[in-house]
Amino acid sequence: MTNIGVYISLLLIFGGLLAILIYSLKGRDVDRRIIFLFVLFSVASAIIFHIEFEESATPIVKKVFEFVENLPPESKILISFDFDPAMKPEVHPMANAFVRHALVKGHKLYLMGLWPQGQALMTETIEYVLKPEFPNAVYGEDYVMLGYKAGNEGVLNVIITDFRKMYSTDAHGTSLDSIPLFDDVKSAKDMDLIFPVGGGKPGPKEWILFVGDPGNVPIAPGLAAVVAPLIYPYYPRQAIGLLGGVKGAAEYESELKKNYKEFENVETPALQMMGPQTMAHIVIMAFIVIGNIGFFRARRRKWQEGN
Amino acid sequence: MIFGKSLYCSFIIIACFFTVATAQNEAVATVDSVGQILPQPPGNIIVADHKYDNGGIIDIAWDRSPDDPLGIDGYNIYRACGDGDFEIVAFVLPGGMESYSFIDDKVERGESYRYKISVISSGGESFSESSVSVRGDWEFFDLDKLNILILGIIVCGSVIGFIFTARAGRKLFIRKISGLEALEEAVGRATEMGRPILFIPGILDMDDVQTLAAITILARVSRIVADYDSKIEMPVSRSLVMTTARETIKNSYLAAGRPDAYYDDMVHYVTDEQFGYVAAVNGIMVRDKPATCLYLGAFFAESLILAETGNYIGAIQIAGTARPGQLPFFVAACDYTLIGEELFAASAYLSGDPKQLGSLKGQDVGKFVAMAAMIIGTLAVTVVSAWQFKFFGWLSDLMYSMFSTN
Amino acid sequence: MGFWEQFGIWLAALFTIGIISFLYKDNVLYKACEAIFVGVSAGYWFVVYYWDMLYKKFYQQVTDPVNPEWYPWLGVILGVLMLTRLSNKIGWLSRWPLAFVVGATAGLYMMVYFVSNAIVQIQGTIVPLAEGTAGDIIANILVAAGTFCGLIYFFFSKEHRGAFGGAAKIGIWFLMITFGASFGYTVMSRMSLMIGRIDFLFGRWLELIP
Amino acid sequence: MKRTIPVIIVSVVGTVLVLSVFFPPVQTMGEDFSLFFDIIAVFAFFLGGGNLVRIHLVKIYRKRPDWGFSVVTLVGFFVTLLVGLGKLSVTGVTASVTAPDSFLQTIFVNIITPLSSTMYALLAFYVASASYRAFRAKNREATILLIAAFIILLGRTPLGMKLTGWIPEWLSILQIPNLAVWIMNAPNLAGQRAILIGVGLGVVAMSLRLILGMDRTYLGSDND
Repeated sequence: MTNIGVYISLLLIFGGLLAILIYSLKGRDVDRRIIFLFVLFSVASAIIFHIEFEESATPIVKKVFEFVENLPPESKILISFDFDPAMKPEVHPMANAFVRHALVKGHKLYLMGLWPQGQALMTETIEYVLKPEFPNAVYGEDYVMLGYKAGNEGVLNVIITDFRKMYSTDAHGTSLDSIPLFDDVKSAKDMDLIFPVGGGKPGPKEWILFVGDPGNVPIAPGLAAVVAPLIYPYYPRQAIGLLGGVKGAAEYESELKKNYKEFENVETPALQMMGPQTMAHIVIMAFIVIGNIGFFRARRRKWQEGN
Repeated sequence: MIFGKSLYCSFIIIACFFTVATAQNEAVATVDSVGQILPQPPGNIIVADHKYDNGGIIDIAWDRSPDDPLGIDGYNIYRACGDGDFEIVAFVLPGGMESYSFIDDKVERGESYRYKISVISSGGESFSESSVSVRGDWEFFDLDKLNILILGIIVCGSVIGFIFTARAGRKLFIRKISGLEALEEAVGRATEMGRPILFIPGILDMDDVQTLAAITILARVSRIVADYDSKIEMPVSRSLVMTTARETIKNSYLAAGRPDAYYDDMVHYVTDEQFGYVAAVNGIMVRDKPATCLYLGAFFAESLILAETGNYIGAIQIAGTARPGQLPFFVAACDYTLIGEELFAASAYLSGDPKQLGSLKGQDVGKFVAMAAMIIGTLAVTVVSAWQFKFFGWLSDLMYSMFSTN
Repeated sequence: MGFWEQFGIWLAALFTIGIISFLYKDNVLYKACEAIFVGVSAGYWFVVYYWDMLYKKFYQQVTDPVNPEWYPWLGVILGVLMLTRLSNKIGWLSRWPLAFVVGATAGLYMMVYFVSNAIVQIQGTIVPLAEGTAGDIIANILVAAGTFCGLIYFFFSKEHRGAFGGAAKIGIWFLMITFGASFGYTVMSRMSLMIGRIDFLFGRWLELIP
Repeated sequence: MKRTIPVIIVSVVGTVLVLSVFFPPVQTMGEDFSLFFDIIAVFAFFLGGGNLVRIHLVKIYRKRPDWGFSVVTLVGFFVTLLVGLGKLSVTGVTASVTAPDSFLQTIFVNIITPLSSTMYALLAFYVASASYRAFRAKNREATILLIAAFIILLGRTPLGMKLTGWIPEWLSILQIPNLAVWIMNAPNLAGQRAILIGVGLGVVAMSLRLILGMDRTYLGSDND
């Protein structure tokens, strides 16, 4: 049913664009209300029928994906939830995609956070992604939730020498000494990869400066779009790659879907969010092209008339 | 063989070192009543009055506790005013550094303070010696800002210098700014068509320099409007801007010799709410169909909403703002755009007054200084970093300190 | 869902459609939305100013039982002078607070802009050009040259002719890239605003989205 | 006298505030100014709000076209004032107008928020129509604008990678998403810097003209 909707709306949009192209080849300008209508219709149909586009990962995202792919099984991966509900739509999908990727490869997961609101979102990930999709994952052996700790960069300063100085227990109050995942882990330096997900302070930048650089731990930040340009300069020396905004998240989700059959039907909120955006972008770009074709056509005609 | 021997020797030396080190540790370690080992206190506490402040800040620095690398919880900072008791003022997490510092900005000017640092670990808390007493003093002049003062004097001096040059009667050349040249024509067009001119001074209040620039331009524009006997309409989103704009337009009409043609409602207040204001201005545009729209001042997301509606009604549009984020939309949708600096220069340009034009020439000197500094500074630091050419070291240091803002 | 919540959704939907209908043309619904928006928001901001400024920053300060301040009174005196506009006879007194505001804004922001715009940006350009990868070096040189030419474009006292004019032209090109890039970059965030509204209309109001 | 005193006030206040930056004992003067400013702004609102009411009353009284909407505006204005100044709420009187149970908050959430976010959302449409019209290769400057915008737009869709994904790794800078990032970081930065430096100097010169009393047409002292 929805498929029919998708086809009909795509047909209408692209057919309409073609008609307008022909119209403007006669050198006439399109009324702006037609443009409005196209933008509205394309966005609305993408929302209603869940139109998604397969994203091909840009190199900067692909580096992260491949890094996880190439880690030996049972590597230790830490994900830090450094965001709040306001930033959630952009970056929570990244955290979820990381969790899926890490567990499907059989890595060990350590979840923590530097933002107080991050803890609830961590629980959400565990309850709605981790437990239903990986029923065999055992708490304490495959993943552990350290939870939120106050102290901002101070926390990082401590865990780079010793986790137990900061976290005597996990989020549920179990002593770290009785959690198998911490048998051979002393500090953040024992991690094989760290995914800080966030966009404020403290956030991925602090992870790079306080843990990645001094401890020589690979860092792959997941960032909100507004701060991504500020972190780009750290790539590729201090960050192995990075995910910027909804687009970065969508690319990662797309890579996961492409490479793992089991994720074909999981929720991909970032890809879904990109759908209407991409539709709108394509429509706008189509109009720019149409406008220029019409413009050149009109100019040539004027030139010919002049002769 | 020799290699083996030296390896052996170094082993012995390291072993000795360790023995001595642990022995020393044992000698100092104190045991508290419960039987746990107390950490060793931090040492070398240095307190000093913070420089170039209002007297309310004291800087504290200390060397880490020898136990710091072995794992501690952190440091407590205690403060005593005069001869009073020590009170805890802050807690600092360990960071693996050799020494720590803390800025206490909660002291009273003129009072003397002593500080004590304690280290906390699982073994307990142990205290350092009390520091010497330091008074929070103020300084009359902020030496950290000396470079800014010098640069400010250079720029302001050249502006004032050229004002005087112009006053002395020397003719100064100023190039044409097309957006401003078009202004008079735009007003003329509105007069011909018998439609009003819409003036939007941005959405910020009088405490923004862009609004201030808009008001100085309004003074010129309303003078032209009064001379042409045209009509100006100015909805505003701030009451204070309304009051100021009324004063300005009234005076322009007075100067044009037509005080009777002025009425207060040329400028009217709409609402402080950003998009409420935009909704109303959009309505005014499509209903009154102004022939010319001027958007000068501080704009945010509304820039494109206004400019597209203005375009739709076929108005000539001239915009100007200093916000780089909104300039693209004005450039895309308006006929002329005053980019950044041009907005602030507009009033002087329109005045045609030689003295004010002189100030524009002075501004150019400022740009020249900036460009010269960029070239010299960039070359100096490049040479120093790429070829370790020490000779230019002083130059790159000078450029860095000249443009540092702490 | 209670009646009032349902009512709120319908009201919001009506407002959303009313504003969007302006895209087609000005109409009664838009006019109504505009009238409500202006009236309600003007009242809202006055209320906020009243409690935040007049009450908190003036009344509470001067009537503080422990440590009453006197200087907020100066602001009130200036404010009352502003009201003299209502009188024709002493209306000229209202220029004093205006002059105060103009002078203070000019004085205060002169240094703020000089430091945070001019000095900080010049400081930003002073970097070693020959550091990092080949790409970094090219980028560094480009940024330095672009800033330089951009500044030349802003020169007022020299005609844009000859080599100077050529540099100014390159300066404009850099400005154009900046404008084009920022425009393109912003499109996405603008789209998400509209997506939010459409989501509301089709999702929460019409409940069409599965 | 009526014109000279304001000019003197501008000069004195301006000069003092410029210099205050350099002298720690008076460095906080700027904060005091913003307090005065806030108080003055509230008083100015009596004039602004009064003007709003007057204009709409006149419109209603003279039965100008669309006078009915003026009634709506006035009703909205006074109801909001009453609710806010009286701190009315479901339970009578609330402690703070920003409390969730206050009627003012209800008005904000149910009326101002949807109106203002829809108004903001109009931007999406205008962005489309503006790019259709403005991004045309009319001359060299416009072409550069068009190309930069188009690359960035492409870089934000899957099309960018689809079109240029084949470019080998050592030339990966030419892949459109990378090119888009590079444009944002290099040439874009240069343009921003030039604008910002110009603005900084422009503000200095304009403030000087005001403080020196050269530009005072806004106070109307050109001719007398």
